[in-house]
Amino acid sequence: MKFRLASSPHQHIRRDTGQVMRLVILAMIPGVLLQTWFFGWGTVIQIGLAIITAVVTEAAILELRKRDFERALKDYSAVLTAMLLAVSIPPFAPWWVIVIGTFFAIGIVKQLYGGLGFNVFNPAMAAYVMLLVSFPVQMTQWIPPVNLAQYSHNFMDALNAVFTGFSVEGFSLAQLKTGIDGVTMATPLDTVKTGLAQGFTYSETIERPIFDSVISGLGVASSWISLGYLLGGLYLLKQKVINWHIPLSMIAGLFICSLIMSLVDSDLYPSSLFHLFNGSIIIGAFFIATDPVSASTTNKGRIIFGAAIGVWVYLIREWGGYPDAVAFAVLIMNMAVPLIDYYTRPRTYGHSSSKRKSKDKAQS
Amino acid sequence: MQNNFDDIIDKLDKGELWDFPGGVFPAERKTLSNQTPIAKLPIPERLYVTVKQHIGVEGHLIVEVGQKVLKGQALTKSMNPFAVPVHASTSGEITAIHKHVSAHPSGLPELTVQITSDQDDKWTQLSPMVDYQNQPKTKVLAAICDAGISGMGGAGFPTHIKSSPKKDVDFLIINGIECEPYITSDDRLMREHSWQIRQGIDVLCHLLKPKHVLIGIENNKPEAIEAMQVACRENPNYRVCTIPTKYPAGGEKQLIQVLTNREVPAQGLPVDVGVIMHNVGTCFAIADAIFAGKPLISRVVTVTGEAVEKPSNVWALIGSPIAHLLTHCEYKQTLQKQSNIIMGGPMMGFNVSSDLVPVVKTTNCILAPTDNEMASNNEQACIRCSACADACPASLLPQQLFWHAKAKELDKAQDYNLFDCIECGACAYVCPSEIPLVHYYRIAKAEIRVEQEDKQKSDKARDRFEKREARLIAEQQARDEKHRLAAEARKQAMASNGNNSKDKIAAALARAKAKKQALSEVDDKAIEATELAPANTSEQTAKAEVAEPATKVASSNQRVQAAIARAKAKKAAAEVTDINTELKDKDDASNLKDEQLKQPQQHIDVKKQPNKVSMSTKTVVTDSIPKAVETPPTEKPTITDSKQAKIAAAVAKAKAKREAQKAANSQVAAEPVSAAKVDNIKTVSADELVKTEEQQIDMKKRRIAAAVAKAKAKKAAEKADKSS
Amino acid sequence: MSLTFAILTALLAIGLLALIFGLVLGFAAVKFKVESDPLVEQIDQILPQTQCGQCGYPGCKPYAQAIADGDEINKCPPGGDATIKKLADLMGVEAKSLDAAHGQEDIKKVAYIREDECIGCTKCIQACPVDAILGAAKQMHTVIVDECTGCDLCVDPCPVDCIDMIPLANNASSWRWNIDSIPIKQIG
Amino acid sequence: MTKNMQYTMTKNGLILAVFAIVTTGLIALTYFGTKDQIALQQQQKLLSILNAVIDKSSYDNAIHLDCALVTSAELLGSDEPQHLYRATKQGQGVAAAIETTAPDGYSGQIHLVVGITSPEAGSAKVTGVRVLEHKETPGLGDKIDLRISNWVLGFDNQIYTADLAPNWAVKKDGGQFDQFTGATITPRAVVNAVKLSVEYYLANQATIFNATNACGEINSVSVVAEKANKNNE
Amino acid sequence: MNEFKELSWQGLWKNNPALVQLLGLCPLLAVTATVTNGLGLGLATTLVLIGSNTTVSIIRNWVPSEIRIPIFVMIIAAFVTIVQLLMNAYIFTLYQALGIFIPLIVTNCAIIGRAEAYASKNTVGKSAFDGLMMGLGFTLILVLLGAMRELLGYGTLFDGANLLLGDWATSLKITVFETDSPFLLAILPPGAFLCMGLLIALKNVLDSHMERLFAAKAEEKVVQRARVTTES
Repeated sequence: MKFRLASSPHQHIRRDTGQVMRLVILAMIPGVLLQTWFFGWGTVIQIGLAIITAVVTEAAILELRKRDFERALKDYSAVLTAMLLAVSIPPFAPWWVIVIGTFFAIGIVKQLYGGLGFNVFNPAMAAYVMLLVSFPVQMTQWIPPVNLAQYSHNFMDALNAVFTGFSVEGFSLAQLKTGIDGVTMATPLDTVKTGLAQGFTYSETIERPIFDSVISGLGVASSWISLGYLLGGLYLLKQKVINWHIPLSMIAGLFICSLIMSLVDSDLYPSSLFHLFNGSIIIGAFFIATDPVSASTTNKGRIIFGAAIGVWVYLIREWGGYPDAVAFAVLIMNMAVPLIDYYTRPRTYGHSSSKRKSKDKAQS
Repeated sequence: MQNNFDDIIDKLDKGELWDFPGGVFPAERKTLSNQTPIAKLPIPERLYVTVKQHIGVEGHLIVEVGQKVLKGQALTKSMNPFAVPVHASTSGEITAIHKHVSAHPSGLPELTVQITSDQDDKWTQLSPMVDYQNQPKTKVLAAICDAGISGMGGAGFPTHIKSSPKKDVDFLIINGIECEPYITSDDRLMREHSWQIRQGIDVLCHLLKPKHVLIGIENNKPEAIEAMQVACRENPNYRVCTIPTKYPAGGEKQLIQVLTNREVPAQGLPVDVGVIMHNVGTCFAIADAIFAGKPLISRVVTVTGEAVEKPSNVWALIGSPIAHLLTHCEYKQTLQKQSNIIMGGPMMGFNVSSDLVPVVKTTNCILAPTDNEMASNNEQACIRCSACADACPASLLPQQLFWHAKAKELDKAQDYNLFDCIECGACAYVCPSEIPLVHYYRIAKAEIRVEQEDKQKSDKARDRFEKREARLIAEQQARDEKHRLAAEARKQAMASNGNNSKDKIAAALARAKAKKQALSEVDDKAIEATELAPANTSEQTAKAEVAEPATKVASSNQRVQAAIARAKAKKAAAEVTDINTELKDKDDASNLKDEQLKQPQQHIDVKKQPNKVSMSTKTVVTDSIPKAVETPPTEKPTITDSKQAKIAAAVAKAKAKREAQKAANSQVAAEPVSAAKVDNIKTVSADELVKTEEQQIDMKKRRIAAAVAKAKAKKAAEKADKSS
Repeated sequence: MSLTFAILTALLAIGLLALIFGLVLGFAAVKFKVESDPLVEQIDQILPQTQCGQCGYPGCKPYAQAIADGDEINKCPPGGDATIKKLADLMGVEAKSLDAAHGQEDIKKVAYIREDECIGCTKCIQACPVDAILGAAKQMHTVIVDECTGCDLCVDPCPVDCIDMIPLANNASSWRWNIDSIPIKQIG
Repeated sequence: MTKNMQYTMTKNGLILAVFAIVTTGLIALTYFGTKDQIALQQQQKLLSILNAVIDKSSYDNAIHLDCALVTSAELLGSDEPQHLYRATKQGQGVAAAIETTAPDGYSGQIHLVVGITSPEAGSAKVTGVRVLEHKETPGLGDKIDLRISNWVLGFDNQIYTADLAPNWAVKKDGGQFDQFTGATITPRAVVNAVKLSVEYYLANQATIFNATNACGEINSVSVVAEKANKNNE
Repeated sequence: MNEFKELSWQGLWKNNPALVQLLGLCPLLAVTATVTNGLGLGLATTLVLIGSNTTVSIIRNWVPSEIRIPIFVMIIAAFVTIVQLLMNAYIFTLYQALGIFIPLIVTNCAIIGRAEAYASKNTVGKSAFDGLMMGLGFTLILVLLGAMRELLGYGTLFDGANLLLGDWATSLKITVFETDSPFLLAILPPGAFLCMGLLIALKNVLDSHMERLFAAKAEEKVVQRARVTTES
């Protein structure tokens, strides 16, 4: 009789990587639905394109690396990356934008570093930054919310627009991007930044005609979508898929920075709430910064990691070249993770912390 | 850092406890087995008592095969303080003492006493110690030790050592946590035998004099808590603490942290923070040993899992094969795809490789799960989720440890405190990628230990090598010095050639000396130049050594004859060598003057004497012995006459064997014919040589022939190897 | 004219600076001279000290010296890959696989003398680099297992082939947790 | 201090000094050999830029050797003196190439040179604009660079008068100049800077041509060339 | 002659300063947005390398080891300055194209690296040849990198070659594809890092392929085991 041999523990909690990823995907659904509601079918099309590209890329590269791709695909990590990237880019961005971006995310940022678990950078954000840097025009053109658009569009229009640049009726992308008052879209963050650059104060900017109903409408949409993601994020917290450390510290970091600055000069610096509910702060805090692979792994480290992202977001938004900054902030802090992890090692049971330091010194 | 005793008591009075970091909540499954009382089992037909069942040193056996033993009779004994004896668990006959599969994860066979039961179960003479309070501590400790008690919670540390600490003890903690899922042996024991456990605690208190006794029980065992509370009611110093259920609260360090918030320093012991911890089972065994005089020969074992029909707790004799227990509880192998039996709990237990594995003193559970009860092994890539770090009770970073262990960066793994891992398995339990983290740590730990051993060994080897080198150099220098002095003496002698008063002995000595020097100088050349030379050389040096063992055999005629023969041979050899080396000084040297004798060179004397002895064979051999002893024993090999034939045979046999092997090899090779042919011829010639008579010259020839044969065979074999 | 002057000033200034720095460097070179090279010692610490000579050098120390002088690091079969890796770390070079010309990495062995066949020739005693063989002429020899490095240098000299290299026994305390049924998969 | 140390120090010091002097000397020699040629090259470079913004046939002086240093934080965007090259025909000032700075580019300052002529009082004509240096976002704002896009040629021959002033803005702000897709700030900044420099020219036309020549020395003109060099990268 | 062959192999492939030694990354990554820039800087670097290697080799016996580094640096700096001045004077267009990167050559570790590792130990001829080969190897990678980035970024090749080679070279420009939205990542410094990484990966792949090809041919060597002790 042959006996089975295995190493302890023999029991296992019944939650594997695939399940974790599926939970995250599930939690994204409210946000995605709201985004579709506000911006039309473009979002869904982008997500579909991204998932297909991600799966194909992952399978192909794993095949090249002679790894078992069927099993790797079952962990849903590629799908999650694809979704995160797809919801970050403008809904009517041409199809090749998302394809290039997803390929970059999976092929270069993830697989070239060794696949799941080995990537230093958050794949979705690295790809987003790559796209933003490479194709600034396509990446900064948001369409107006559906109810405020000059031309309404349905699923076929969206599909056509993504692939050909024209809707079924032949409206060009530029036309689709125009609001009812004929102004081409820019996000509120963008507009405020532009206004400030022109020498207007913050309050003047949002009262200027240029900050019209469409842009504030976009702001409203952005806030609603943020709330959707917040809901998903809270669900993830409840399910213990993510810890509270990163989202809370990131939001707190941004909140405190913006609060201090707006107290110093409310003319030049937008309020904390404006910062929190515009752009991708909420999805960034709950879905992107919490990506376990590229985030810090100690609890103390997570707080530092999150708070630093918040501060970076603020710094880049206020003084940087790009209006939104979550992606850059996350990438910057991804680089700092090994350092953070090293210096935030928890005190091991039975060790005094000072001892470890002296040991480190002795070794160096 | 260390919490004050009074503060701890204050907090405990308020009903508050501390917590330890991490921890997991696996499904408990305890109701499977804790519903029925502990069952008595029939006596198994055969018992396998492993000699070493604890941490420390095993005793030496004091029984032999065939001996009848009585129940409770000691099988081993040792004076070593870290040894505890094992006992016969029932009466019967020792049918074997052999290596038997052990209750160890490796399943490697260990020395085991096999007892065939006579089913009488007859006790040996027992000596209870009811008035232990009036006995000296050492006597009580000795009784505990003699009863073979070692920790029954898991590690199996000898109890008598743990019970005689050198430091003051604040708390005696009795561990009744039993945090592993499935296991209920301590639970049932506490429910049914709380009074006896308390008696054991009393004994421990007598030995340890703790300020306070804490009995920790998890809150999922209300009956046990109640039973222990009732048993301990009389003594206000005994406190039953209800601990929240969390794995691994029963770990020694974790329980100390929960109850006292003290941390055992790394590489330290609980007593360093004033705590001693014993398992409830150990307390029970102590009470048995002191009040009944019974040694530790049985224990409660939980037999559980969905693959057994009647999961329950049983009293198992130490040494019972687990098959016996499983049969009793109706284990259904068909419920498992592959036999899967775990000794211990699902978190820290190990798979056994045979159902003949015996129950040992630390066995608390036999778990036979169905396939879907336990985890499948489906390792995926780590996603750095750090769920493991959140679960780790020792606040380690399991993930970093895993990277370093996997990459074999053992230094870094140690830097991340690998050795503080208690292998509780919480990290691997929560890992979503199902990485067998603990397994990696165990391998890394084993590798580090091996590396440390290797390091020690290599340091020792280096030391020995260097010392040897130094010694060889010193010897070489001494030899050179000797030669130099001899040469000087010779020169002196030549200078004073005019003196014609002669001494034959002196002349002979001088000649011998000169010849020897010449020999060693031209040694290598001579070997190559003539085939006779090596034989001569070895004969020459042999003589010096023969003198040493000669004391014992001096009376033997054969010896003397051998010496004569050798002396002759040597003379002949010397002449040959002299010619070969063209040592013209020889004749001059033989004319050495008296002055030379006056040279008080001790080393010359030493060398002279053996020469004298062997040359003048009739002289008293014994005289020379004390000095001859000083000649270095490790010189060239020697062959004594009496053994010559035998040795020659052995040599030839060995060569023949070697050649036969090579021949066999070469037949597989590409050129089998030629190689084999050469080998065969050589083998035959070697065999023939064995048969030739035992004369010196033949000996020489034989050895040369053997050497030639060896060389040729080697060459042939190499050729064969290459061609293959 | 002023340009020429400027250039002369520049030349002078640079020359002076160089002179000063040269003086400082000369001072430092003499003052902070490192006396010996501890590298050989460090390498020697890593080598397994079997003194087997398979590397082509008579002993571990000479090989350590040779590595310090630029020899390959993959010539030590008893040390195997672990030693090569450590040497690579120390020397700051890439780890290579063991040079097969020097032999294969093998399990640990010790020499064992079949004592009834031993003729007491002491040849093995002389061959042993660590004096791990005990015995005298015409007396039976035996190997001190704890001291034996497993170099097998004693095997060849034996005229009666009574020395075997036997693997070290595996028992529970030296067991290294190699449960075969849990293969460690290569992921990522 | 040992003798050995003294020896080593002296030796090292002297060798190092010799090498320093020799290498510096070589550089000096090369410098002497090339400085005139280099100055010539730079003048030609400057001239070519100036000729790009002012028609070569419209003047007859050595324009690159005739400049004034002007400062106007308000109109020329910088506190530093900037060069203003004067084109004269038969002694009469006909046009000027003004170095100016747009301080409000998307990523900082944009340095320009603007060629302006004033055919009649109160009105000015831009004869050409070139961007000397900028840090605008590649792919977006960098279309102001002639090598990327010929947007900047849109200024050629544009007439400015006080009446036409509102037209001097990007289309989004109701003016006549195109903005680029996705970027409004950069063209807005450039248009504004050009407009202000024209205003400066109109306001100071009289004084400019009477100011003393600040570019007598060859070396002082290299500023524009240097900037242009940098921008070429 | 064989030695020169070996030097060429080392410089161009096996020990390529850019791909293997990863020296001179600063100019390497900064200027390679187009083939032209890469070629120009590569040639300038080669020129300096040959000069510095030759000079260092000439003076190698007179320089005490303690001050050799400052002296090498001075020599290299002098060479670069001279090259810069000469370019500025006589090939002004190229100088314009390479601009501030010429002084950067001073900081190119490849140059001081070769001076230290090779030229200070070998004869003049060999050192000069080593400089040439190392320089060419460096140039090769600069051009390759430039080509990758230019192709990805602008869809062209040899754009602006006239700056370097004169007006005839305008016709060298190849437009592979036209694009409205250039792939800016390739043109920006991060793209240089990415492309560089890919080039290194490519080299490693080729190397391992070659190793496999030549592995069979490698003759088996027999090593004599040394006896630690004297066998008697």
